[in-house]
Amino acid sequence: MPWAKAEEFVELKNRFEGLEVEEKPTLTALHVDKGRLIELLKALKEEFGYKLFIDHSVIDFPDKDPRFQAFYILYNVDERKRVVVKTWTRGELPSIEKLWFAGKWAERECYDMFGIRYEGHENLVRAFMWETYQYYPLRKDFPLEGYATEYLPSLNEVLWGDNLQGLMNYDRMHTPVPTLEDLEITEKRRLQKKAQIVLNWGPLHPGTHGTMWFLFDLEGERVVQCDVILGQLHRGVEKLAENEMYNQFLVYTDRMDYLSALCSNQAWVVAIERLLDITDLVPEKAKYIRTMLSELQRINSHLLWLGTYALDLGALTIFLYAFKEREKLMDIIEGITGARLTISFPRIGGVRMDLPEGALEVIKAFIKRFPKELKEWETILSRNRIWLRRNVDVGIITKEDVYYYGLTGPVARGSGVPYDIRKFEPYDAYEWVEFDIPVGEKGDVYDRYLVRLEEMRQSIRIIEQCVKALEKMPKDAPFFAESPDPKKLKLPLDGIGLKVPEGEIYSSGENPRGELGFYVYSTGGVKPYRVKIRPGSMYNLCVYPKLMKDRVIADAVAILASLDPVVGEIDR
Amino acid sequence: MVKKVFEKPLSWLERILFLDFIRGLSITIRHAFRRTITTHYPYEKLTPPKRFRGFFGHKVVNGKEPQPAFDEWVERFKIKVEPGRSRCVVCMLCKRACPVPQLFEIEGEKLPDGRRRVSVFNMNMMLCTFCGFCVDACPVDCLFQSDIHETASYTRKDAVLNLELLERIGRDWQARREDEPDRIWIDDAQRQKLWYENDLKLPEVRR
Amino acid sequence: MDSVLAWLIITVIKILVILGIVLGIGAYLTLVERKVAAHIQRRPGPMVVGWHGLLQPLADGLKLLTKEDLFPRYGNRFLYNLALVLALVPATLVFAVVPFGPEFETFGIKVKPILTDVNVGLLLVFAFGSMAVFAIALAGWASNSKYALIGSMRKAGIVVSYEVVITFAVMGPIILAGTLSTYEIVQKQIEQKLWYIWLQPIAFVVYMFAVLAEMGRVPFDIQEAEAELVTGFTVEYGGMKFGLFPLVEWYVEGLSLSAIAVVLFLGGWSPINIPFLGFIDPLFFLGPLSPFVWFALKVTLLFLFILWLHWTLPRYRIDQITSTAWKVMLPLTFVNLVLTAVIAPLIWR
Amino acid sequence: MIQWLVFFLFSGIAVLSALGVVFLPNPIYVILALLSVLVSVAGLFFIAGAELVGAIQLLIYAVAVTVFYVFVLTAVPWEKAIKKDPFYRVEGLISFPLVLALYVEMVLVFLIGVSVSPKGQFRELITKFGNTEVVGAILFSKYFLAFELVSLVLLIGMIGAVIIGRKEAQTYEDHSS
Repeated sequence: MPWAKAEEFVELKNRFEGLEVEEKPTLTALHVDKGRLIELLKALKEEFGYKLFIDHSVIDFPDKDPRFQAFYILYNVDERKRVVVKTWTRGELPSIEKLWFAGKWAERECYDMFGIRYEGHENLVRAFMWETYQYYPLRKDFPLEGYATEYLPSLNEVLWGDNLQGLMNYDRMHTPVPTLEDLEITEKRRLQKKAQIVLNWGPLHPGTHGTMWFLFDLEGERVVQCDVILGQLHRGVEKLAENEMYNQFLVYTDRMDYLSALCSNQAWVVAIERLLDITDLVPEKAKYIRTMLSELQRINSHLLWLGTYALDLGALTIFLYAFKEREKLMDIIEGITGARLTISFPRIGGVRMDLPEGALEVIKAFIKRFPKELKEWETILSRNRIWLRRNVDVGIITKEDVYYYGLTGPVARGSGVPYDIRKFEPYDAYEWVEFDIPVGEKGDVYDRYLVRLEEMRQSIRIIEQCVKALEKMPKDAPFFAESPDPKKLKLPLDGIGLKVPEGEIYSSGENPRGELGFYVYSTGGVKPYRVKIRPGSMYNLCVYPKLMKDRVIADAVAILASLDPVVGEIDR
Repeated sequence: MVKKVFEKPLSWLERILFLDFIRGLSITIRHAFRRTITTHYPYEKLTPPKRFRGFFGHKVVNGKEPQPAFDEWVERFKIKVEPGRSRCVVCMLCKRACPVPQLFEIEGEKLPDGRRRVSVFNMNMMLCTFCGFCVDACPVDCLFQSDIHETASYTRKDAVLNLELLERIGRDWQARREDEPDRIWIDDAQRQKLWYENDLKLPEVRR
Repeated sequence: MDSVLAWLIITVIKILVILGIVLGIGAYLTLVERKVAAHIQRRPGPMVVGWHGLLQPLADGLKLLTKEDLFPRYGNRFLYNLALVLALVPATLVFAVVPFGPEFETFGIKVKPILTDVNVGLLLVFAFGSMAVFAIALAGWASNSKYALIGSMRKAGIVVSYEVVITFAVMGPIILAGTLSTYEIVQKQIEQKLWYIWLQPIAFVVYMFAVLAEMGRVPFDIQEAEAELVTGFTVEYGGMKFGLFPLVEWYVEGLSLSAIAVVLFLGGWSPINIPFLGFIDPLFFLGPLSPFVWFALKVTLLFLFILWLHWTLPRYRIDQITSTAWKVMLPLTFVNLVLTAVIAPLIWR
Repeated sequence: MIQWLVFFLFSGIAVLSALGVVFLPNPIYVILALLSVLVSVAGLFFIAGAELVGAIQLLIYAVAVTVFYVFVLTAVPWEKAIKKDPFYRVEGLISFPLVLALYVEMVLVFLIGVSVSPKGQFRELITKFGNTEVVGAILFSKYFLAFELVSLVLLIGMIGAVIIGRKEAQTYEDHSS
């Protein structure tokens, strides 16, 4: 886990007198007081090369005097080092919008969830809730089930007079629900109208593939300015995480980015294994199975992206071809894990069950034919002049934009930044398999399309090597870790009993849509104290308003599809 | 380690003679004359694999219990074992393992001869995430997930599995698929409709 | 007196035949399209209603007729319904000048299988073709919704710009044939033993692209680029009215424009042609019926080609479509005109 | 006999819709009335046997010109345009003599034209060749100079329209074509 070493910051320490560096195996943190925060961040960004913004949030300690501890996670792409900057605050923070635009959206979320005020923020509005919502839900003093203040009986009762007693006795009092006026105010606060017409694109629109509400300020066909209202799919996963046991939270990870459930499960499981420091206890077979399954899931998710992307640009048949292959993948995953979409197959310490008979033969048969199919679609699309006209030189993201907007995953690789967690911080079996990272150069929609196609081929290579390794292993090789002494470290297959010592960690996995990171702060016990989830597609989406300036609405679809956002992961 | 992605641009000859369209069209016409791969759902149905995580069921006492564990738990909780009825020992482990414990409603009843028996076992399937933690937690392999996936219902009451329904699913499952080998799927004609182009031959099952 | 009466009866019969063909086949073309699209995408298409979905058009029609007919609150009801009439009537009128076959002799009366052999047939085709722009503009405006207005502006822009392109593309064959009447154009091609596609490949390609744009087929599918605007100007229509617009645009206009293409470039009802040498007729055993069969065969093949394109290619952006019309297609037609002016005397000799 | 019947029908429609053009309050209905006038006039041409002029009338007037009027009306939000007073009394008085002069000039041109125009020399030509060739022949022989001058005027008109209609420079950052 390449965290920055303490000695690198010696020169910084004498420049900032209040700075102290805390180095742990799971995390390297710089503690600074609020006044000098912006200078430190600027120094880290310009002089020390920590250009890529990863995440920013706040931990709430209701009993301590400066109540909130804010943390900023930065990454140095060239020397592959990560650092966390921490500071204490009562509720006021300087905005880092000038340093990183991604900070603007992260700060909106902190304001929405914790009520932290940011001076210098251009338009501080709530990220997910509606403007007229009075509470700050993620604070510790906000109850898990919320304040049930509104009388909202279920329709079955009102219209048909069912008596819903017994197990299904839903209480009639309900937490506040947004009315049309609330949404009206949210829309007005979000975008000041400058041009002719404000076109509402969303929240329910076939083109957005998810409940994102885009506001386009149109001048004729040209978009003058654009902004996004999120939160239609906000289920408060981070609040739930604080009330679920470590193993049981696995179920919520595959509901976030519902198209790559296995990759998100793997990321969560690896994060907790690193926190418990039992990565070498996990048997090799379990690591190979988890890697192979998450690569299958990556192809699965890229196929859905390709299908809907071609569908939006008019090539309806590619949608059906991509879903034909996706159906095969779903069959394989269903045969191995038992579920098609919400797969909670990995466990902290291994996987739930061994591979069934015939699994490796089926995967080999699939791998043999898939590159041929990919080649066929490329002949239909890649060098088609209409496809080129719609995609080349559209929505160009430069290298600086990648750092400024905190972009990760295929979106960053499309612009030439080779940022891939599987190579930079290999987890599970990624260090034993060799594969390439596809990188584009211009950073337009066409490069991201080529990068994702190449990524599918690389996944095929990884799966091949995993299948070869798994075939050599004996049939009864263990697939779940035996803890050295069960009294001290109980590793159950089901959901109960896992005790995690004090500590905090930030670990991330490479999802098909970007880096899915988990910042886990645990104060011992069975439940985490605070889990901040770093959503890959939310920060990829925050570059969308900049890409859409001065473009035609018809491009809105192509650029959005190239960023490939999934609303479950954005709204959490 | 880093692979540049590149596609050569269209030459002017290709632009004049529309070669890119012709290549694309030739692929679609080839697909047009191949066999269709879809299963006609209400009339043809796919049989899910044995490991499918569908609706729950209670396995019935039929002598095939996991022996050392079953007797131990029966003794510890002094459960009255009746062949043909659910194996449940009312140990509440499934309720503790579940991320959403409110969906379980389990009560045991004291029989006159001092032993106990499960009387109420309701599962509200509208709250369930089908994650299977409870199946792993069950010490006597009583709770399991069958392959029933057509679970739509008109009222919320139908979404609740009571003990009698669970046992019925369990009996049907034990009769139908208990001794099937743990294969990835059953290689029937419906599967071949999709997989015929991969010329897939699953190895014969070693009984 | 009786010749006028006989003429009147024959015309009424012709009208009934043509309307029957057009609207009947128009409905069944929806089934053909869904079957072709399905098999390209490796799925069987409608199989439930009737054997292999044969009754599907009736089912669709019934469903659309029974759908509730909504009307936007501040829209203009008279124009809302007038747009429909303005869309359907000109599209079917185009068939008045389409020659289905050669002259034939029945019950002692010589009958030309063309409704009106006006010697400005082709001009009428384009006049009726561009009447559709009225329907689009009024439909968009009358339904009083932002999406409909933007959709109708876009679609009308495309149809107007491709109207110009299609008129110039057709100039080539007119010069070669020397007349505007569709019946004589086919006669000329048979006399000169030459389909005009051999001499006018550029004109044919430009004409086909213009037909795609006029019908709103991919790659000029901007009308129901559902990704951006829901379904263009038909967004506020419901029930049969919503069903009628695609029926008119895709199928009736599709048939008529491909019929005109067959007349102009593929020699109407003449069998397969080897340039300058003559015709081979594999369907000779049908005797007098073979020209009609040939005409129908060519129109269906052309229509299937349009379907094939529709289900393979992606779609252009709106400004790219109009700029290709003015900057690429129009100059191409001028070049083609110059070429035809050079080689035309060779044909007239 | 049928020709007379159809003639009265078409001219009746023409007159009626012409009145509609003047008196209808809603501008969209005015345009549609104008459209029906032009179409019925094309019908009159067809009855008179002048198919080419009838087809061109349909193609140019009924379709090309009126479409752009409809475009303007659907795009510009005229309902919101402020209406001062309904009748422009002052302008009405001033323009009356001008209209009168215009009317007199039309009558004069009509009378002179009829007296000078050829009386049926081309009738047998039309039956033999069909009036497209005849119109073409006259146009490119007797009135060839007028034809060229008119095309020049049209060209200048088009260039003027392009210059006025051109929007300010594109502001796409990549200037894709």
